[in-house]
Amino acid sequence: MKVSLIIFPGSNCDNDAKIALEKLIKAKVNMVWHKETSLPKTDLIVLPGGFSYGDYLRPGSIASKSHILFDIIKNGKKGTPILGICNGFQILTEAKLLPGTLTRNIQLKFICENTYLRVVNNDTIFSSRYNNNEIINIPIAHHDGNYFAPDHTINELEDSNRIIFKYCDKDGFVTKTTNPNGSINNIAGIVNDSKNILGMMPHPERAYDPLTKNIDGTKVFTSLLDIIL
Amino acid sequence: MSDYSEIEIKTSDKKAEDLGLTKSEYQKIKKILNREPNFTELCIFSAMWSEHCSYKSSKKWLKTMNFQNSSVICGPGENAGVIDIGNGLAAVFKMESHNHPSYIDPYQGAATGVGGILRDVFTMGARPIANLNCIRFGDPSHPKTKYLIEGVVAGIGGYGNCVGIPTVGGETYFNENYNNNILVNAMTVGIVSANKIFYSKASGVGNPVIYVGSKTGRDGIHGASMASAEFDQTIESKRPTVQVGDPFTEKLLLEACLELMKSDSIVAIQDMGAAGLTSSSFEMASKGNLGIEINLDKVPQREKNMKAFELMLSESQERMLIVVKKGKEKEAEKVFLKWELPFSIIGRLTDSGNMVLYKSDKIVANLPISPLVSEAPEYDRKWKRSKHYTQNPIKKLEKLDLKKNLIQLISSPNLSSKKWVWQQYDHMVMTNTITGPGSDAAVVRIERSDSALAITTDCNPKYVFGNPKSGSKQAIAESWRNLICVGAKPIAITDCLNFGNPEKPEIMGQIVESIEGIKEATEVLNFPVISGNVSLYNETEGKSILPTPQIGAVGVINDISNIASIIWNENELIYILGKNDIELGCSAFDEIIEKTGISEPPTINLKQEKKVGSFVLNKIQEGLIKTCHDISDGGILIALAEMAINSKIGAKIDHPKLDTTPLEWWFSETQARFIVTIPKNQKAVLEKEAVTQNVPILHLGIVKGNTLQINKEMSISLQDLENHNSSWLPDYMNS
Amino acid sequence: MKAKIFITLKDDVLDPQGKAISKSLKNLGFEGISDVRQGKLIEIKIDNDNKSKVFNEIDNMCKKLLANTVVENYKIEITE
Amino acid sequence: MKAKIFITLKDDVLDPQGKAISKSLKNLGFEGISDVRQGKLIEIKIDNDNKSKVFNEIDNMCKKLLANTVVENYKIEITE
Ligand SMILES: Nc1ncnc2c1ncn2[C@@H]1O[C@H](COP(=O)(O)OP(=O)(O)O)[C@@H](O)[C@H]1O
Ligand SMILES: [Mg+2]
Repeated sequence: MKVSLIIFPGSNCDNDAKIALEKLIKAKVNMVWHKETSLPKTDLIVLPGGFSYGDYLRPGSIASKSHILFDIIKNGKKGTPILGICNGFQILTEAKLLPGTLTRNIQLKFICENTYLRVVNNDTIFSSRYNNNEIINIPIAHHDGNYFAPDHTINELEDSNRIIFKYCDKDGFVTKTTNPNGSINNIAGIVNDSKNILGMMPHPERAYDPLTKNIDGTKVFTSLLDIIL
Repeated sequence: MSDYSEIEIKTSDKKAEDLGLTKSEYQKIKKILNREPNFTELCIFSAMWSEHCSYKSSKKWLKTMNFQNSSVICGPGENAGVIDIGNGLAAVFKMESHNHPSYIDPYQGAATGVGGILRDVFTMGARPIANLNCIRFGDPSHPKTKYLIEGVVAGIGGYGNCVGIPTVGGETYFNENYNNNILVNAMTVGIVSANKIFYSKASGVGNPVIYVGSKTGRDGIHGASMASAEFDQTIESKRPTVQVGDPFTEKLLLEACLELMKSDSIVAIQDMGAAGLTSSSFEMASKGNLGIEINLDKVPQREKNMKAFELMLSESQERMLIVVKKGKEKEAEKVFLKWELPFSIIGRLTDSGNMVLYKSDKIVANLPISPLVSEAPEYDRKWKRSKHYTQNPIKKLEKLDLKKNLIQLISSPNLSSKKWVWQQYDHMVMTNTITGPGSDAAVVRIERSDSALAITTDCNPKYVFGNPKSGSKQAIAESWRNLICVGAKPIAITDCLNFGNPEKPEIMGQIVESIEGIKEATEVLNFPVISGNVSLYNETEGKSILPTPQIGAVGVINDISNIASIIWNENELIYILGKNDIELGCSAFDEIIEKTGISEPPTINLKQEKKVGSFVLNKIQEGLIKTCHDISDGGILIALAEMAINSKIGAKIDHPKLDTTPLEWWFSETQARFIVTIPKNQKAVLEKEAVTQNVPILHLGIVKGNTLQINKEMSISLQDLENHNSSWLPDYMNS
Repeated sequence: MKAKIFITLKDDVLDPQGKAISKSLKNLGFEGISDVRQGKLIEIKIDNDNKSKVFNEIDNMCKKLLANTVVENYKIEITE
Repeated sequence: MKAKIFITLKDDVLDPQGKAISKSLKNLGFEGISDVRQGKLIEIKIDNDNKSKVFNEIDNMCKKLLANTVVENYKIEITE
């Protein structure tokens, strides 16, 4: 699989994503600098985590105006799978490829911890190898992961099954107390309406190696193997 | 004032004094120059000869430390120390203080502290892989404490998280002696190919000197002299000297430097830290026995009408000075343009032996480099050995309530969980953190390999106050022990010596004795100091901090399949390795419960440390021991509680011999001890080997259930233990 | 000319920063505070003397970058 | 009454955010921008009708909490 991994000034999970992609799905990873104007031939686009442009103004806002975004938007609309992790998710909302926005965590603090997630919909190319309602454990590390969208957008996301991951407790209950950052409806990851673009705040690329005692993010990547069978 | 009047401004004893130079230092300057310095020159002297840059009070003693073992590639004197870690790789590390700035502006002070130490490490060609931080605050009830914690923690996280370096460990400590003088010590560890290390020694007359990074503003001017002066009420007026950090630019600078280092362009490189352009250019030229010529008009400037002394002393952050080979300017330019960093060729190396500064085509300073460095003041300050307390303060207590005391200790500010702090740090980015904050030492894998580094920071300032020499030995021994706890071979340390005003003989005495202790411990344990920092004048209105020689230590794990952790497993047998004694001087038990006050800290027997530690390390490396924790603050009972909480499994402690021990035994802080657990079927092996090697071993009980139970004395549920341990800090911060 | 841009959160958007400030103010003993909101103030100097042109230019900047209209309102003030 | 507080960085203090915004605006093709600074706008409703008292109260809040006077200036505007 050919992957374009986009690097913005301030990206810092790009190398982690590269290693995960290489190890888990034997991807051939092209590191694409934000100033490029077109992507190489690509089966998957990944926008990695980090602090593009220092998160200045609003996280993802400045990166979403990069040259390379034109081609990413074009590809995304054509159906090329795009995975945005953490800052990548923020960039996707700022670029309007995904609805809503990610605002400051309700506690106003950066938070780094393992969180339980419930796989709400496994009928996407990113989640097909999970079971529906499977409870998984993937770390978050962000200052602005508090998902917000107007009511009608939230309703639409719920009704069309476009919420993929929700924060929950270890038994799978989605409650206020298991919400690490204030996200509406405990939203941790969503897809666009044609379901080829996933944005998620948790970091699956940090959760595949038994040494770090967490492997639950693996299937976000391995699910993608099924798309080019 | 016209642009050059600064060369005309007459200098005087008074001006020199305003800049922190003594009369005799000013005389010396005039002698070196054979004339009066102009104002710019005087400023340069004042920065170079400040305590912070010249180590004038501590140099005499620092020289006596132990800097060598077979792993050391580069000891003190460079931006950071370097050790060989095998497989062609080297680890680069150092610790640095940012105490005064963090008190004035906790967020920016702490943030720029992290930025500074990161640059010290990547300037040597290493990619930073881990940050640690030791933060010490005043009494929690002091009105400023909460505000300072909030800002310092956010600042450390804000900077490190943004640059993308995991913060994997540290210490958080409270004591009223830090009320008006908090400590923020930051440590960075990086990795580099052993044959691709970059140094600051300039060479090659005619080679261009390049400035790269943020533009220069009036930030932190006189920061170096401020860091060397005691606090007083005028602190308000010193405020504008605070520097603002830009972690985003730091990240670009990091990537740009590492990218340029892959080519063959760089001759020497040095970050602009304390005293900015002054000390970086002086150090590079001085190490190369060369002169340097700088055109100050070429320095990228953020503000208008900056004067020569301002450009030379500014401590604007995120800046580097690089000497490249002549003809390689284009290569550098390409990289800096890619990363959109301001840069400029600001000068070149000469053979004059002088530093010559130009501004608007005029010479604004002309100083001989070598005498300025070699004749820098060095003081043999008066010192007084500190008073020693000879006995342990054990009063025979009437009744000791083990459970109540355990709860008091485990929920006390210093022993409670610091999760509230480290949760705000990204400790996982880079995906190599095998063990993060919350254990004895952090374990960070070396990317795409089976080896790892173990890193820890330690210092118990109460011990050091009670006995500077043995307390300092203890700090090193504890860091050594903590590395062993995870299965790492201890290699070397960095230190950050935080003390009060060295002009007072009793403070100077603390410094001298502390260094004596460091020297002895590093020699016996073969655990040399490879880098460090001295922060003096940590006093406010005459009141000094506790002497705090902070130790940061690094060890190597060759095979990550044989590491140990604090996590134990159901049905394993629990042992103490090491000799048990009752020593309660300076203990947490004494501070919180018995309250007899400062006395002699636990004795430290380095030979014993070495014997027990080596045994434990051996058994971890052989794969026999997988669970290990050292006994430190709070003693055995606290260590057991920490293991139970982290493992989410309780223990039944039921050795009959313990029925007759006094209850204080459980809180003794006797050194050189480890708690380990092993599967039942390994019982005979461990016990036999300990006996043959003459390592004291005591069976305590078994890992089991969901309570921590001590004989018939007490029983407490894990849930209660965990609540008592985890709630103090968040409750305090939210109150 | 100089432009000031005031960016505020829309009324129906939760403002945790404002809430935190309000709580701290109350803890400090300030009374009668009923509603605290935190927004941004961006100041831009722009080399152009035509006020209405500048206004349009700034309005454009807001739409393209400075404000996120999903959650934010903005107001522009041109001076000098 | 309602108070608006404008908090800006002191002139000689580095403003990394302003710097990044300015660059991005230039990349987007906006011209003639010479200086971008980002500050904060805080709006507070306060239950008190005495304008000068409110002003003093707010000034106090700024000194004690809202502004970091090490690096920031503030300006108060009382309305209604
Ligand atoms: N400021 C901090 N930053 C990161 N980790 C911290 C900090 N303070 C404490 N910790 C972590 O909390 C744990 C307990 O610290 P401490 O009691 O000092 O450990 P020890 O007694 O083993 O030296 C350690 O793992 C340490 O790394
Ligand atoms: Mg320990």
